[in-house]
Amino acid sequence: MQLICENLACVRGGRDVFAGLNFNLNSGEALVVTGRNGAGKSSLLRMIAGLIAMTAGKLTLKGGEADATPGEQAHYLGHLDALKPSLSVSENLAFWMGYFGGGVGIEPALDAVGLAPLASLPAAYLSAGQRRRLSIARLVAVPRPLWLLDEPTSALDQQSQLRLAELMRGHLDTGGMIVAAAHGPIGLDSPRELKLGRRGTELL
Amino acid sequence: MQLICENLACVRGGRDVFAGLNFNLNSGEALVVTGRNGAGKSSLLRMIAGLIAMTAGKLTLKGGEADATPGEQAHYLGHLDALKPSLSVSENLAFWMGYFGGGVGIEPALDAVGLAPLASLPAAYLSAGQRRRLSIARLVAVPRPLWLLDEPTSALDQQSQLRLAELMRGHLDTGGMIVAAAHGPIGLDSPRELKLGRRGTELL
Amino acid sequence: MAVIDLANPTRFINFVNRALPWFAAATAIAFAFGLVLTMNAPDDYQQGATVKIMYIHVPTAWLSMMCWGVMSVAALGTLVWRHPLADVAGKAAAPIGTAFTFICLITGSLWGRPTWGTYWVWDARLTSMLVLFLLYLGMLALYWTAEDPGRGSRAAAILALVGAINIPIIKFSVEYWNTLHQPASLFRKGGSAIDPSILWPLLIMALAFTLLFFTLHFAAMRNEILRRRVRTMQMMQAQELAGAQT
Amino acid sequence: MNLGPHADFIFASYAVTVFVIAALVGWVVLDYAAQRRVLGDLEERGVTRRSQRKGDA
Amino acid sequence: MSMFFAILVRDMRLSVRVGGGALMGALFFLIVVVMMPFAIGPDLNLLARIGPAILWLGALLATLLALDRLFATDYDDGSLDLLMMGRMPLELAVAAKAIAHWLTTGLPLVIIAPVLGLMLNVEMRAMGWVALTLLAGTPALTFIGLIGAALSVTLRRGGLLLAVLVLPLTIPVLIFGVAAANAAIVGPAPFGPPFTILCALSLASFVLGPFAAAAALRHGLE
Amino acid sequence: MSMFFAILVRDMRLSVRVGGGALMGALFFLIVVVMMPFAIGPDLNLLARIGPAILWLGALLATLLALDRLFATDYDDGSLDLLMMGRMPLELAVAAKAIAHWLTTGLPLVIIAPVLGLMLNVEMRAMGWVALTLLAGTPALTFIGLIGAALSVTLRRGGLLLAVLVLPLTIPVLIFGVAAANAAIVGPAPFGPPFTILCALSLASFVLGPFAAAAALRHGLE
Ligand code: HEM
Ligand SMILES: Nc1ncnc2c1ncn2[C@@H]1O[C@H](COP(=O)(O)OP(=O)(O)OP(=O)(O)O)[C@@H](O)[C@H]1O
Ligand SMILES: Nc1ncnc2c1ncn2[C@@H]1O[C@H](COP(=O)(O)OP(=O)(O)OP(=O)(O)O)[C@@H](O)[C@H]1O
Ligand SMILES: [Mg+2]
Ligand SMILES: [Mg+2]
Repeated sequence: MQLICENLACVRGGRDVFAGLNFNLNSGEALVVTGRNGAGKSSLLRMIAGLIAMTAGKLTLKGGEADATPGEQAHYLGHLDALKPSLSVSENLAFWMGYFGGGVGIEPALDAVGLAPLASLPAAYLSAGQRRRLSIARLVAVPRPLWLLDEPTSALDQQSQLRLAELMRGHLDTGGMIVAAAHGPIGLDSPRELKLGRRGTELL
Repeated sequence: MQLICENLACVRGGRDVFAGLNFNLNSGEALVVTGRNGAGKSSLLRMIAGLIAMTAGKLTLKGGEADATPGEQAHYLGHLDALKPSLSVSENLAFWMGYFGGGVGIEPALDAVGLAPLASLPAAYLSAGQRRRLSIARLVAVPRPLWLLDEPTSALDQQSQLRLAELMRGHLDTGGMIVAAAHGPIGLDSPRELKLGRRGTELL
Repeated sequence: MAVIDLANPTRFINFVNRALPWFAAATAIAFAFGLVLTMNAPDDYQQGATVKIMYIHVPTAWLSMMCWGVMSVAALGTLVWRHPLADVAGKAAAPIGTAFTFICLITGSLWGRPTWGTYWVWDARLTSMLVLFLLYLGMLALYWTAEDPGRGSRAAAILALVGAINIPIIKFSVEYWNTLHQPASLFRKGGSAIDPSILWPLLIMALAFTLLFFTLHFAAMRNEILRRRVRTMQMMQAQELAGAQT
Repeated sequence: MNLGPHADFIFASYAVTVFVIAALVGWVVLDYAAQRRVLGDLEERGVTRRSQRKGDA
Repeated sequence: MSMFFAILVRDMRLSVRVGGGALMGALFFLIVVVMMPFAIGPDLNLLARIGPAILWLGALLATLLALDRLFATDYDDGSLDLLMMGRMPLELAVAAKAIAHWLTTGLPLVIIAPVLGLMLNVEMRAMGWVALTLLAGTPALTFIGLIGAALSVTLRRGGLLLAVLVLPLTIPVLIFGVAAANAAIVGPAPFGPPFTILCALSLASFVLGPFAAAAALRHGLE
Repeated sequence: MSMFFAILVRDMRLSVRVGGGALMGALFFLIVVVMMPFAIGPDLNLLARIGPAILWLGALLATLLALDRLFATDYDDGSLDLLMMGRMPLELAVAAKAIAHWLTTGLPLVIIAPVLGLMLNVEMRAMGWVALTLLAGTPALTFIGLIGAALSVTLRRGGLLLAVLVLPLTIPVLIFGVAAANAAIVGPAPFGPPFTILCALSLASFVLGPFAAAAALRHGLE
């Protein structure tokens, strides 16, 4: 499988954010997108997810399902957690599993992020890091080839960061792809890097 | 002037955040509050500002105005900018000057944060850093002895951070006081430090 | 110049700069001509001189409906082709359509008082015009509320199309409603057989109002393009200033 | 011209029409002047649109 | 289909949990209807005469105003982003949300309407018919209001905007709803035709609403 | 005092700028009143009879529903925190916001009411009186609604909650408003007494509203 991004451009609120972006990402590879505040990292991820319109360019997931957009084969982990405070931890996860269609089961997914003991607690009582981990459980629960992670380590404590890195390695090992926006290291050994900048982009 | 904080305690959402906090802060001194996420830094600042109720303890501003609370003699710079997008930069500042009562004038205050050329632009067009600087202009425009700064350097670029440090030094030199919450250095030479420790227990 | 060329905002502005004086002149001439004919038109045998109100009332009624049509076409341009000029055309048309609908309502009421003895009856045609006015006001409210022009235009386009589907339904239902419980028969239509001596002034006035509509619409579109340009440049200014300091 | 007993109503209709149209024309003209003025200010300060930099698109 | 039900069940669950808005619409309906006699005066004949009208107006306002947060909560917490990344067409997801909303907000209105009719001196027998018209008509209100909810979330604005945009579009529903109710109570016009049209309006808006709302969300969100 | 005016001017400015809600209340009022005849039927006599009631109900709903975001916008962008740190008592700041809101939302209702009265077949002369009762009574609605706005911002919930909390409290205003209007139009009861009570209610809520709202804000926010 290969994510191909050709000549992508982004205009938001009337301003050019980036233009002429090209990269390919193969199965088992991770790409870390870096750049200063406002460079367009989050915008790029949202564009791949299909959440904002492409101003120009083309995005294809070669080898993926023919009748689905790249966004429909991707998981998006943004700054917002998409959790409902009045539902319990397992109800929250169960909903997204139902909506995205099947998966490995609630128990193992919660276990993978260390939330199994809290399964029946309403999400309102979770701390920021715990909420984040519940979001990550979604990625584990429903297999989708492409993970789009926006500053995935934020709000996570040390142990959770290690656990996340392990999950990401597992995903890559089974042929998945990761595009992550980050300001620092995210725990992968040698990811490719895409630097968004004022003077255009560099693929490192 | 002296800010005296005796035996302060804070309970939020039913959980103890901190308790038995004591410190004095003299004219011309700065106090940097540090600690991990959720340790209660922001809570402490908001408590001094009078924005959340004190669970226990006492706060006094000795030498300040007798008929005003410490909060009414303080500036609070939080995570939110208190700007109205449809008002221009100078209208926004003018409102807060009118509300807090007089000061040095709009022009010099905007100059101090490098926003003078944008005076007539609606605040909606400002970037995150520019919004933050407009908030800081408020501190300069209306003199108040105590500054409460919650992660003041966030969103500021290098030059603006230097400018802010200079403004803070100026404030201290004229007998002001600063209490700042921060995760890193904020540009002051040798501020006193208050480290909030682990109290709020994680439910695990 | 081909029509397709006009689809570029800059070219469109050049076109408006050149064409607007001619449109304005044609409007003025048509109005002068139409008003002279109006003044000399004979009175209606039943309604007397009040029939002169018709020369404003009917053209503005037609135009207020046409204007929603213009907005619907522009809406397709916005949603299907995402064309910026279509955004601008829709936005510029809304206040003009509102104003024409307003004129139609006011002149109709002023006509109604001498002919029917009241300013307002809940007659089907009047009422559906009133609902059209409300729809226009909703459209204005939507544009007014949207702080980002692009997002506002796309929302307005949806509303314009939904409205276009609904207007016939509303008209039908209002007719049903009114014939169901007709009030004490206040409503009596007069002067239905249109005489050529009335028809000609009416047509000329209709032409004049149509020209007025396009003159205003083009001018308002030009203003809107300029307004967006100003917005872009102000944002660039903020961005550049931020860049200069990093 | 004799407008008969209802001259007031006829006059009022025409007056309202003239008023509303004058308001529309005024809006269009004043708005144009305002946008031109701001645009002039911005250009004077050297702000340009990106299409002007890359050549007119 | 299981995705459709996932949304339906979640939204219904949310609205009956603490903080959910399930009964807010019914409460508003109750209060508005109860306030009418205070405004109009306690003339029982008059109240009986305009009873169906009052019930319909109350139901209309309650439905539309309760729709305010339909998409806004999902937008605020990021759920809307994920809903747009599902395999199911967005139209269906939107329809599922609307149905859940109608079941938790529209249906209670229909159920409490007879009780309120009693207060307005509408006969017991007639109330059955009025409730039937509400049952047939409130889905149309929800599905038309859906469009307004989608438009107002893309503009990030709640409150009265939705009502202002949508109320004029609901006029046909109101007209045929009241006409059918009145036909059932006082005659002489037959109940059938307006009721049939009311059902037709509900069906039509059942199709139009989700399409327009999904288009609004797709074009409006960034 | 200059602080008071700073708030007053800012809030009025905000509500007339793009994105502001100044005329949304008036628009809602217009639409709700225009929709009444669709429900009740175009019977001019009946409409004339309940005209003042319709106008009052419309004004009531428009005022309360427009208050929804009064504190919420200031809460969301952090302005409310700073407003609480001013030298001026919070009561006064809250009152300034309410007055600005009334001037931009309540006053337009009073101004368009006569036009709507025409459509409801209320006589020209009588409309002057109805408008006068609205002028005297809508401040009471705004100031009572203020309490609900403060409560709903501290509960972080918008929409119908405010109306549900506050509508029952506004019943006296509605009763005396309609009574005064009816007295002016049809008699035989004198206009004076209900109108005096209406003014008294406005004055009382003018005092009570800001105190209660300020107390709600002080105790509710964290
Ligand atoms: C507020 C009140 C009124 C409104 C909103 C109104 C609305 C309209 C509309 C929408 C049309 C265009 C219909 C079409 O061409 O399909 C129209 C045409 C016309 N109206 Fe009115 N009207 C009002 C009052 C009156 C009154 C009082 C009279 C005279 C007694 C009148 C006489 C006519 C005539 C003669 C036409 C043109 C004939 C036709 O096209 O059928 N209207 N009016
Ligand atoms: N919703 C929006 N509407 C309009 N413009 C936006 C929107 N969100 C972001 N922008 C603009 O788009 C640009 C890129 O923003 P983006 O969030 O992609 O940056 P980023 O690289 O993720 O920054 P950060 O490091 O702060 O996360 C910025 O200039 C920002 O002002
Ligand atoms: N509005 C609130 N209601 C209830 N509890 C809160 C609220 N805000 C914060 N808390 C809780 O209070 C505690 C202290 O939070 P606070 O924001 O003061 O931490 P902080 O030291 O500023 O953290 P950070 O480094 O993330 O800014 C946390 O446990 C948090 O969960
Ligand atoms: Mg980002
Ligand atoms: Mg903090």
